[in-house]
Amino acid sequence: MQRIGVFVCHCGSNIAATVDVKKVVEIVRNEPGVVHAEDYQYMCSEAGQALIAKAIAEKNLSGIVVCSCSPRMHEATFRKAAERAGLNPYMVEIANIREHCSWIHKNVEEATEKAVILARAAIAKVNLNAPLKAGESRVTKRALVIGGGIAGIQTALDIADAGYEVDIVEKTPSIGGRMSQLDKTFPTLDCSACILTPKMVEAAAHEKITIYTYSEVEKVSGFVGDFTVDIRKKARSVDMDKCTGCGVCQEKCPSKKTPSEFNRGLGNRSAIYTPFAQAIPNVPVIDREACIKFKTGKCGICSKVCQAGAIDYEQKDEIVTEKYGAIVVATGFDTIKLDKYDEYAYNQSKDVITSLELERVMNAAGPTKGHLERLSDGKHPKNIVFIQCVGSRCSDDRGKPYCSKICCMYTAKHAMLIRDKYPDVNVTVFYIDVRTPGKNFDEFYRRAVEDYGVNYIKGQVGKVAPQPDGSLLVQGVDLLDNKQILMEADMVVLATAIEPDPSVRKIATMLTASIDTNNFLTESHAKLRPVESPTAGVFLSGVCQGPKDIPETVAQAGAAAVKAIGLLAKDKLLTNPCTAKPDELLCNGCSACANVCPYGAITYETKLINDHGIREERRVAQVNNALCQGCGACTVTCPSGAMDLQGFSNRQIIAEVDAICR
Amino acid sequence: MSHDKTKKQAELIREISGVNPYKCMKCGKCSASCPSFNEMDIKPHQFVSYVLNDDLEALVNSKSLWKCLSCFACIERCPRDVKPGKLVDAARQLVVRERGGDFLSADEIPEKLDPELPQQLLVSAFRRYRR
Amino acid sequence: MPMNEEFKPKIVAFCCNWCSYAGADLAGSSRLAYPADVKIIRVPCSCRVNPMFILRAFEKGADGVIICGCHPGDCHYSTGHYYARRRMAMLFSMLEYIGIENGRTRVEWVSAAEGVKFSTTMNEFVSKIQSLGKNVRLGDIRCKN
Amino acid sequence: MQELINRAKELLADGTVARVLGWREGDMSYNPEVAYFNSAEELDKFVYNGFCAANLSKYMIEASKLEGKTLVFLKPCDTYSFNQLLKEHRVDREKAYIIGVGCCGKLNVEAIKAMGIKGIQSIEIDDACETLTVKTIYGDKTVAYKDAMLERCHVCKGKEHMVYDELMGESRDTVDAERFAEVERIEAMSPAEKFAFFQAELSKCIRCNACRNVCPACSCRKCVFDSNKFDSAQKANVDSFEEKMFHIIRAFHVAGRCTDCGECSRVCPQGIPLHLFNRKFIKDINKFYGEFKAGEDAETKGPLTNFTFDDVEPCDAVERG
Repeated sequence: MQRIGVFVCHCGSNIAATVDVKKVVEIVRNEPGVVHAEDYQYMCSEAGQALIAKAIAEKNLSGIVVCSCSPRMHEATFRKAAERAGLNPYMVEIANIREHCSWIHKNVEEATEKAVILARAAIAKVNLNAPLKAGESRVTKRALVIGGGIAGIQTALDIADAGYEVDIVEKTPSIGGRMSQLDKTFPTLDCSACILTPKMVEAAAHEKITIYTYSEVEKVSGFVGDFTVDIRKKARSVDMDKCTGCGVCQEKCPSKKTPSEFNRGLGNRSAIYTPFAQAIPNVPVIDREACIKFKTGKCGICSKVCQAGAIDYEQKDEIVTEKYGAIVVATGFDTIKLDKYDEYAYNQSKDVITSLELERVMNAAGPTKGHLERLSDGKHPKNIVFIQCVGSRCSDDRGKPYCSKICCMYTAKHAMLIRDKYPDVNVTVFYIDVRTPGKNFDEFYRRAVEDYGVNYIKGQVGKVAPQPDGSLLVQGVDLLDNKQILMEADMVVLATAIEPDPSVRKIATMLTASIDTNNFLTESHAKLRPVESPTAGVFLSGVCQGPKDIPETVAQAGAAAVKAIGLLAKDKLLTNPCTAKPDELLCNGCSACANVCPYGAITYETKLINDHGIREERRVAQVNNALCQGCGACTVTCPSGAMDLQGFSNRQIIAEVDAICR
Repeated sequence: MSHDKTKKQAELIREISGVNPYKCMKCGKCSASCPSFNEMDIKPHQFVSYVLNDDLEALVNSKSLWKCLSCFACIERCPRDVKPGKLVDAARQLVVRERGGDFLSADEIPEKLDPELPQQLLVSAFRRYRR
Repeated sequence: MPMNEEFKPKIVAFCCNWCSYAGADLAGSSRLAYPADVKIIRVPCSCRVNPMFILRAFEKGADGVIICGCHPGDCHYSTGHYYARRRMAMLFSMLEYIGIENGRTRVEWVSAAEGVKFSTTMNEFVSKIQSLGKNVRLGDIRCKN
Repeated sequence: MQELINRAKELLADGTVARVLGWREGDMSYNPEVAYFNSAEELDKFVYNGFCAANLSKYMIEASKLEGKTLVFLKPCDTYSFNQLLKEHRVDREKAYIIGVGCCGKLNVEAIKAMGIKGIQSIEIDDACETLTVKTIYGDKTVAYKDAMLERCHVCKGKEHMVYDELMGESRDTVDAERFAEVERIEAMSPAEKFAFFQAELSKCIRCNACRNVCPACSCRKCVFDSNKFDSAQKANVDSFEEKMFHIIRAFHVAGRCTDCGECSRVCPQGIPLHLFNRKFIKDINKFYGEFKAGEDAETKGPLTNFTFDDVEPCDAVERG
């Protein structure tokens, strides 16, 4: 039998106003195992903790129950206090008589009665507690960054600069991400490539950074500090070591009809290609779906023209297995599909484009060499209509319920750039609200209106109708004038909602990182832990966590890096001792527990068991305490009750049930 | 109209239409889509505020109620599931219900027919308001 | 039980540590009242709730048992609540099958941010149990003379 | 039957197997018992007939620990149990030589007694398995084979063996009832009627543990009701948790693993239709998580160690169930 001390906190008047604290003390004093009971104003204060220490020493207590606020608040405080006084910290249980009692009940008699019952349950539990010791696990001093856009690059650079090895895994043939597709960036209008390329080069040249492009994360196992990751390096068909990046193969490749992903399908690329001129690495890949050699077996021109002999048609996918202490997800975004928005005629007219497509049109390296022209006939447009919130802020099933956050600013940027370069073009923007919180953001938008004469209309567009002459008839509304507007346009640009890159779902599952209904990764705490995933050791960088512009992405990338560095800087991690523990004598070896374990913490071993004199070889479950997170799924699936959870054992919970139902 | 009555009417409209007017974010997509916009005194995007402000009398008496073609463009395109077209529909039903048994008889219809009225609408109207 | 004495049901609520227990804490700090009949037992995850615990509670005189966990997809342990969902679906269906009044058991997904939902759920559940009255059946399942 | 004996002798003789697991004549002709045969001589006592209902798969748990292979005779439905045990690593496939035997449906002497036939001395089965001749102290009676079959054979899972090394003998279609009809009948009752039904049935239980001991899914080395892990072992207390919840918990423990072999109901001395618990779970599993036959193979994940993202919510399961 334990020697239990019960400490009832007044929490000023928070508890004492509704719970008769003295009465609770008097009643629980008579519970089995209780040898000491007292109350105090603030148990969590220095003085309160000293009371606990004193009682432990004087009464030789083996277990503690603190009746106070939520264990989520001060369980750690009281455990530490007990530990300082020489008691195992896991011999402390909390009865939550504040959040679950005094704060929600008004009647003193009722609340006191409930407080007594909650205390009894905690006493019954602590009677069955056993000392537990936190284990230790090692930290692999290497980080993995999934995604090679600006978020991933920045995170990798920051971690590498702190002196740790970093690997970047990027699924496309080059790092750079969405930012490399942009022409100019708000609110300063510098050229995107001019500020991004140096970072890409720096990452590639950094001695601590390894970049896996055209690669994907295939499998993740392990846990914080000790992840094991399989990376699939897809067959590039080009030898990275031999290729000099001369580009002759791309020039000579006869298959040139594949829509360029980098140009959002607005132009074509060859079957052997680098996505863009500044690609890193500057080594092309062969798109085997498009390559004539792969399709028909005949061709092989690239191989013939390659002076370096780098073309390798036989190359196979390669799996690299690496260990990491921390993983940063930076998988970024894509624009949503517009199939459900017939009214904008996106699929009917080439002159209705998304904003990201406009970036390519405006870019000197884009399909029109940077000239603003209609994609249908190459003519210079006179009237351009921008439509905001296409698919954003929609609570229907067509779009996304959130604000994509970047559209107001880039639309102002586009409008401004067009008016600046082509003063003859009329630019109209239909908006619901213009949202420009951010340093120099509203000023930027106002400049578009005041200095560049962009016509902002509060209202939406109902329909874009392509006319027989190739023009577009735009029907919208001006809500401030309360008038319906019919205007002709040569081009319509849709500020299309963004969504997390579809690859994130699979990655989230592999990492057991939770994801919200919009496929954004969930942060551990919306305010206080915004770059940490609830899964320990996994951090979030960039738009995978929520819509962000470049400055915010870079800031968050740095924050994620700091969190990863903070982890990598440790040599050992303490593990949660409340892990599953099998009773080998009861174990049937049936594997049910291993089937439900989300961490792969359960393995089976055949070993000699001495079961009350019967010695035989048995297949029994073994739990890896470093992997087990203590969810308890295995304990319930085990038919014989061989698997139990330390700290939340079957007998402990049943004792609580019994105490409550007494 | 007494205050209580309008309140009740507003509630009734919400109930019949199943529309939660609080969801409206005043984007104007409905008015931008409406083919009868210019014929209407109260514009589609304004319907919601009339319901929200319990100002049913104006809505019930507005021309808009009978100018709506029930083309459902606003219902289809409303990003917030507010669907002003449903409010119009509900307001019409309210009017019809209040008239009690005062329905048109079949003989009266030919003289009231507007030759511009689409055939389909007529049929659907019969189907809808017969009871 | 005399007619004039109000029926005070015994209700056990199993709450997962990460979402629902925190949701109950939030209900507390937001002062969202629910009857004192509800007593909460903290478990790491809804998947830790063994059907044995529920049957035990009923056998020991509980009138209702409710299990609260993270919303599907939000489990701290990623999959725990999915197993709990299947187990509880099976158990509840069985209890209904043997004639235990439907409504004495409930599963509700309550996030850490849903203090209001926690409180309304508990209020609903208690009034449901009150309408069902004292649980006698399960205790008497093998007591026919 | 003789072919089975001959084949068993061959396999013993050539050393393929070290022993044979089968059925032996019992004290009554309708009561054969499970037995090991270690020699050709012992095999002369071997029987296989309509009363050999016992499912031998569970015996293979212990047989798997013995030296050498054991020849075991499994009826089609028994092979499901064997597969399930294989999936749970309780039996060793390498230690078993399985002869899948044909089955014409198995008989239930209780069904014969229920026809009012008393003073049974012996029962003879005709070769075609069409009629039974019941010799009683009051004279001979004839009974149609079908009318004397076990409940489980009326809802037979099928003639196919799920796992075997060789097959011997023919099986017969015996299905003439809806498998879930009884469950549905109970589901349609009012809560009070349901409770009355189960209270009446479960009150008969004498806790002899026969159901648990015969059940191939109840193969735990130590049952939770015999261990102190749940504070559930309270044999002395008649009013205890264990006493009241035994059958519900047992059914839950085997849910998703039960092959519906029907042994529990067959062996219950009190005639409690225990299969009604298991079959309810099977029905629910099929309905909510897709058709699942435990023991159809030895690999598929069981329904309760599996999930989909949009499984039915427990409260909806009850309303729809």
